Amino acid sequence: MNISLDTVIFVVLALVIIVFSVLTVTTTRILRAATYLLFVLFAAAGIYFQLNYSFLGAVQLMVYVGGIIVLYVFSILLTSSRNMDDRTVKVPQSRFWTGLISAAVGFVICAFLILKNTFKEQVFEYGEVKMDVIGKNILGMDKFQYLLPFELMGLLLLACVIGAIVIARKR
Amino acid sequence: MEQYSITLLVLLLPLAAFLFLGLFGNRFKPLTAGLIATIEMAATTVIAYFTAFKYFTSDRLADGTFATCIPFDHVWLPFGKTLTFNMGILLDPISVMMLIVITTVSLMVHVYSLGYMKGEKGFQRYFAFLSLFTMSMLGLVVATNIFQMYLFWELVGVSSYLLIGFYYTKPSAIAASKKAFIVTRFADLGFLIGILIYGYYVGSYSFEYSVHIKAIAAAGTVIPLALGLMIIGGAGKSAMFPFHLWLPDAMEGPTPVSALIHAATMVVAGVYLIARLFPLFIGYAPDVLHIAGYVGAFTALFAAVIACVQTDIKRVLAFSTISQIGFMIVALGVSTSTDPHHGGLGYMASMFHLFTHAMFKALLFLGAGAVIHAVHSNEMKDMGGLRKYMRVTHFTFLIACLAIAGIPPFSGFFSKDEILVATFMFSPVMGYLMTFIAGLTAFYMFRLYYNIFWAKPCELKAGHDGHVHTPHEAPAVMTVPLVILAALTCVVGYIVPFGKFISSDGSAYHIHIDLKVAVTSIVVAVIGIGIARVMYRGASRKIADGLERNFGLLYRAAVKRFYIDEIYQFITHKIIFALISKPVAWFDRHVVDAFFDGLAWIAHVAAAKIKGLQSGNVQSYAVVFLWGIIAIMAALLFITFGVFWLL
Amino acid sequence: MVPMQYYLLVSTFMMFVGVFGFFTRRNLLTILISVELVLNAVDINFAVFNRYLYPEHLEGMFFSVFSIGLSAVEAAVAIAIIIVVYRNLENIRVTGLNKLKD
Amino acid sequence: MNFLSIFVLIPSLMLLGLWAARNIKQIRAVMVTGASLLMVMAVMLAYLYVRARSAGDTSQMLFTSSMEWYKPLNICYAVGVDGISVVMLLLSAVIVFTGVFASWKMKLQTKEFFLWFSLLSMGVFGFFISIDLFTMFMFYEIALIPMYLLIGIWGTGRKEYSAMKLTLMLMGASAFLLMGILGIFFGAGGTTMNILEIAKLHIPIELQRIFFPITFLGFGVLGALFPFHTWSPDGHASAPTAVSMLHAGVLMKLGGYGCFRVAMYLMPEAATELSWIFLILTGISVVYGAFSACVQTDLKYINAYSSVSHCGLVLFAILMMTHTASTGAVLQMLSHGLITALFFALIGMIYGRTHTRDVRELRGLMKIMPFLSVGYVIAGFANLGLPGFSGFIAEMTIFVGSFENTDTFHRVWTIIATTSIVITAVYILRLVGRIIYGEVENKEYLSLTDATWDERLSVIVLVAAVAGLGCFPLWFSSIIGESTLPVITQLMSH
Repeated sequence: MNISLDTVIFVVLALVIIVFSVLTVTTTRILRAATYLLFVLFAAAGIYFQLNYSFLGAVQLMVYVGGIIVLYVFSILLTSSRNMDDRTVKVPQSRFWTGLISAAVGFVICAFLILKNTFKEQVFEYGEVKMDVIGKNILGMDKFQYLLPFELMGLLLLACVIGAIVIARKR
Repeated sequence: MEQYSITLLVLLLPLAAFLFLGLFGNRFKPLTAGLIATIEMAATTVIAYFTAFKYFTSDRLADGTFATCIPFDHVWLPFGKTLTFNMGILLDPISVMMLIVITTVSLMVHVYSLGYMKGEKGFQRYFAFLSLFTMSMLGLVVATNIFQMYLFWELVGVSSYLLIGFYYTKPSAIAASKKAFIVTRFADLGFLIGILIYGYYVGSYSFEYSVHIKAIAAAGTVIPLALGLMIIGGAGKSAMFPFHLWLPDAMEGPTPVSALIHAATMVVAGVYLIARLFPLFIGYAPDVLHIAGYVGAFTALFAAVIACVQTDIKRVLAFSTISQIGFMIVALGVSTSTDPHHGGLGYMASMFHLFTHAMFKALLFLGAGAVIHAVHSNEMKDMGGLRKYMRVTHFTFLIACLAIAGIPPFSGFFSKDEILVATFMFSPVMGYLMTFIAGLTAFYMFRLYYNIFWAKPCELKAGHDGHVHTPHEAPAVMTVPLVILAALTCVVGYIVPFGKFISSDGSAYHIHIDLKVAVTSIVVAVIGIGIARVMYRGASRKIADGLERNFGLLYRAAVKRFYIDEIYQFITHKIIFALISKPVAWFDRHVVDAFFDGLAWIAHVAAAKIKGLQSGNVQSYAVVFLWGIIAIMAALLFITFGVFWLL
Repeated sequence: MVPMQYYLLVSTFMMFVGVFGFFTRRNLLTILISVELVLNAVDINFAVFNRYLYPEHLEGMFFSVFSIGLSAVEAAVAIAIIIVVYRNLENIRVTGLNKLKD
Repeated sequence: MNFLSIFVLIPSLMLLGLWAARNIKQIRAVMVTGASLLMVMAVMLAYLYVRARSAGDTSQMLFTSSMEWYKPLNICYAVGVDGISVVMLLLSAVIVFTGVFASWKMKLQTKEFFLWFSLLSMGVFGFFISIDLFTMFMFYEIALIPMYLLIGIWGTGRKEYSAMKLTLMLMGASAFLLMGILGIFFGAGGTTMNILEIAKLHIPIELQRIFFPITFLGFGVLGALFPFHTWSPDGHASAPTAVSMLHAGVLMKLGGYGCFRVAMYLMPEAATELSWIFLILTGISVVYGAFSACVQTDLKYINAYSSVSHCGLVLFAILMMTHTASTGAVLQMLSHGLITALFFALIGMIYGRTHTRDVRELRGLMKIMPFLSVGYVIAGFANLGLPGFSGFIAEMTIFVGSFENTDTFHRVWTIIATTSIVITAVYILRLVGRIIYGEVENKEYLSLTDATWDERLSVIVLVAAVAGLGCFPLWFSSIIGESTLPVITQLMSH
């Protein structure tokens, strides 16, 4: 078994994802949780890059890392007060175990399915997706082209921005 | 028939008086109310005598009997198509005789009560109830059918209840009235079932048997059953063993009431019932009749024994009444045919005794009432030597005692003699037994007489006003009825043609005295009187006390009335209340009800649990959601890979 | 080439960690963070399937792009709500938020 | 507009009037006017009915009319009366009338109380005039629901519990009833809900076997059928006076009426086949209620158990399936309705003065409140079946009718049922002896007053009705008798 660079990068990314996602949900401080999430998101972006979806990776970095996490951090800072951390409230044992067992069982079943299932033949073509292809696909109206969702997305974002302002504005 | 239309007034007048006094009685002065009732009663009596006169002077039918007249008979309540509950008036020799008895005694009691009840609270109410009773009793005797009889039977029961409980603040009176009603009602249950059986199989309740002779014959074996059950009702009302226990307690009522209801009229309703059904008994159920006779004989003996040791004068009289009714029942019970010359004599004797007994027993009670009125006590120990103070009462009481003891020429002798003759005809053993009881009767009556009027002079007690007052004779309004009744007691025995009017087959029967029987009974009676005189006339009670000591057990048992009351108490309180009602009530609350409460509780708890699921907590929902998915996936896996997919 | 299943396992793990976080956390913000984990895991799956199984198309990638956009929208609105809640109730713990229920 | 609809119209107008009423005087005026009008109308209906009958109208129901109001299920507002309904309407009118006077002094939220009371009356009247299964059911529900509020708000003691229990049990029963009604409707082909028309059709015996018990049970619960009677003691004990009167007096009769008119009439074969089961249950009711009454200590409980016993007798008589017995059953409904209303009215009045219903505490009432006491004694006598009062004629008719069944089973149960008259005497006399007679023990009671005019009026009307029915039963018996005949014919023909 030869260890290629791909494999090494994947292992690193996978470890980052696994470790930091666990830390994200177990840490008792919200700000730290947000920070760990940031690492997970970075790793996810890394995976996209590894899969040669640079555009997707870029979007991930811009929107998630650049936008959403900043939003989180702000809101955490805005709402934080002394008793806001989960440190003050212990998670009840029963709830902890319920969550753990549920998640574990779910994971086991899904992992089993993944490993057991025989997928279609896997191919891996190296090479980036060309930007003009992406652009044409987003703005085209043929089969496998996504103008309508794109427009909808835009509308949704607008609605969301207005909504967020309306909701959050001072009365 | 129209000539008897006026007889309807016999019922309507007392009813009107009852309603009038019951509704508006309190608007009148007590005496006015009493007078209204008494005048009404006098009118009723006149009408009853008029009816009787007319009836007995009417022409006899070809076979020598009086025609049975039914001036009224209307459907009151239809049961289905053919069976009807009629209300009407039936006149035949015995009902006409009963009319006379009831109205006479009732009138006497009304008059007497004007004096006796003077100053009592509820005077108006008392007279209203008396009217109600009179109406019911008259309705009972003139009933055209067994169901009408039952209806009035219940009504006399309730008026008896009301009158026994007249002093409604006295616990013993309340208890006695309750007991009287419940015991008789229990017996009436038998009566009712008997009626139901009879009515179903015969298809009619009417007393006109000849009309339904075919149906009766067809009914066959159920007739004895029906009649037997009816006799139970009769036994209840007539205080036959084992239903006798209400009667002594019923003495809690005012004394005139005891005289009217519990001596002369209501208690003989059972005898009257048997007499009414006599043709049926003879024709279809002679055995039942004989059994009734044996029960009557036993009761007569039993009651006579108890009467010998009671100390409450009214109770002595009550047991004496029971014993005398036993005589009447025996007389009916020993009848073997409807022919008065061969075995049917008892019927006539019984009716005759009923007639005479009503007079002298009412007299005894009214006399006792006068005594009680004077000494304010029922107990013999508070009496004695009263003959000096109360001459009229003493004299009339003596007459009554002689009559009941069966000493000629007083009325009791004649009727009792007929009974004894009838009994001897049936069986000598029974005859001697009854003669012995007659002797006992003489003994206890004269024990009573001597204790009241002779013996030691009574201690004079201080009245409530503080000064000692001597017993004094009752006012005229009370003594007049005594005298009238005493006179009647003397003469009614000489209605020798009694048999002419009333006999088992309706034809005239000439009463004659059987010398052998008569002499025996007189001798026995005189012996009884003699013993009583020796034992109780003097101031000392040496012999009596000695006997009490020597026969301690028997004496105590007799004083306690052979513990029948205790058994009754035991049955009602221990069995009905403690063993049936309480567990039933408990069962109802703790089993049946608890079951439904339990259902509600289950629903409630289940609802609370389900409500808990709907907590509004998104995280909990998510857990359930996840498990749902897991379950679906597991199921799909199971379907795809089978049980061993894990391997 | 790393086999596809490894990516899938990692994303599945990430998703169930997110689920676990969703179940157990008490703070609205941390719950939201857990949801982000779940969403990201899904995004990765889309991209992986697209790349390995249907390289000739771009549905998976576009779906991920839209999904990221949706996450942004969701996060913005949710945070707006959270801030309002905080402003009104001084509390953003789920156990304390039952005013609507009562 | 049919003449009968006036019985629904008047309570509706009363509702409107009450809604508009501004003070207690106006409320009372509305109630008295309405109740009197109902009584007048009921009497007039009886008169018209008898006139039509004597004019030779032999159709089973008179004054019928039908108005469709829901086509897909053929539901009609169909009305019509026979002798049974006429006497039941009379009974209801009398009890509503006396109930109004019995609650004359109602203080708490008078307007609302009478609003619900009128609604309840509307349900009752509507039930007795309808001959359409669904309309009947609807009115039944209308009568049921106000009960909950009337007991829950205006009651005494454990009122919430009792109200809940009563309503839940009766609603449970009406669920059965709905099942039964739908069963009958579809069993008869799904073409009509009209009782008279269904009677002409034939429901398959297999369906009858299923739906007869269901329907009978549905109505039987309201008729206090053992072991579904337990709502009765608690409910009656907690209910305010007028509601107890109306409930025990009329509403419980809906059960017997429905059993007879719907369950037995429409499913005669199953009735003949399965009556023995219910006969046992009702026989138990009769004796069991009487025994239970013997040891109760609350006046209303005694009366409630007594009602269980007497209403048991109604169902018992119906199940005997003879003409006489069913006539007796209707008479008993009438009689028990009046007597028990009288009882509850008196108990309410006594309670209003002494503030206790415990027989161990009451004593010597005759001295303090003679009018009420005499009324109580009369009610007691009527209850134990004394001749001259309605109880006697009803019980006698039932027993005579029951005896027409010759087999041992029926005979035995008849005799068992007859024993109840003795037990009734036991508990009534015990009660009368304890609370009415005797010396006054509680000195505070000495200052209590006797009945006021409104109370006297309601007692007198009821006593007069009880005694009137008891003394002159012929008219009632015959108009009931001719109306029970079709049902019995239906039962016998199978």
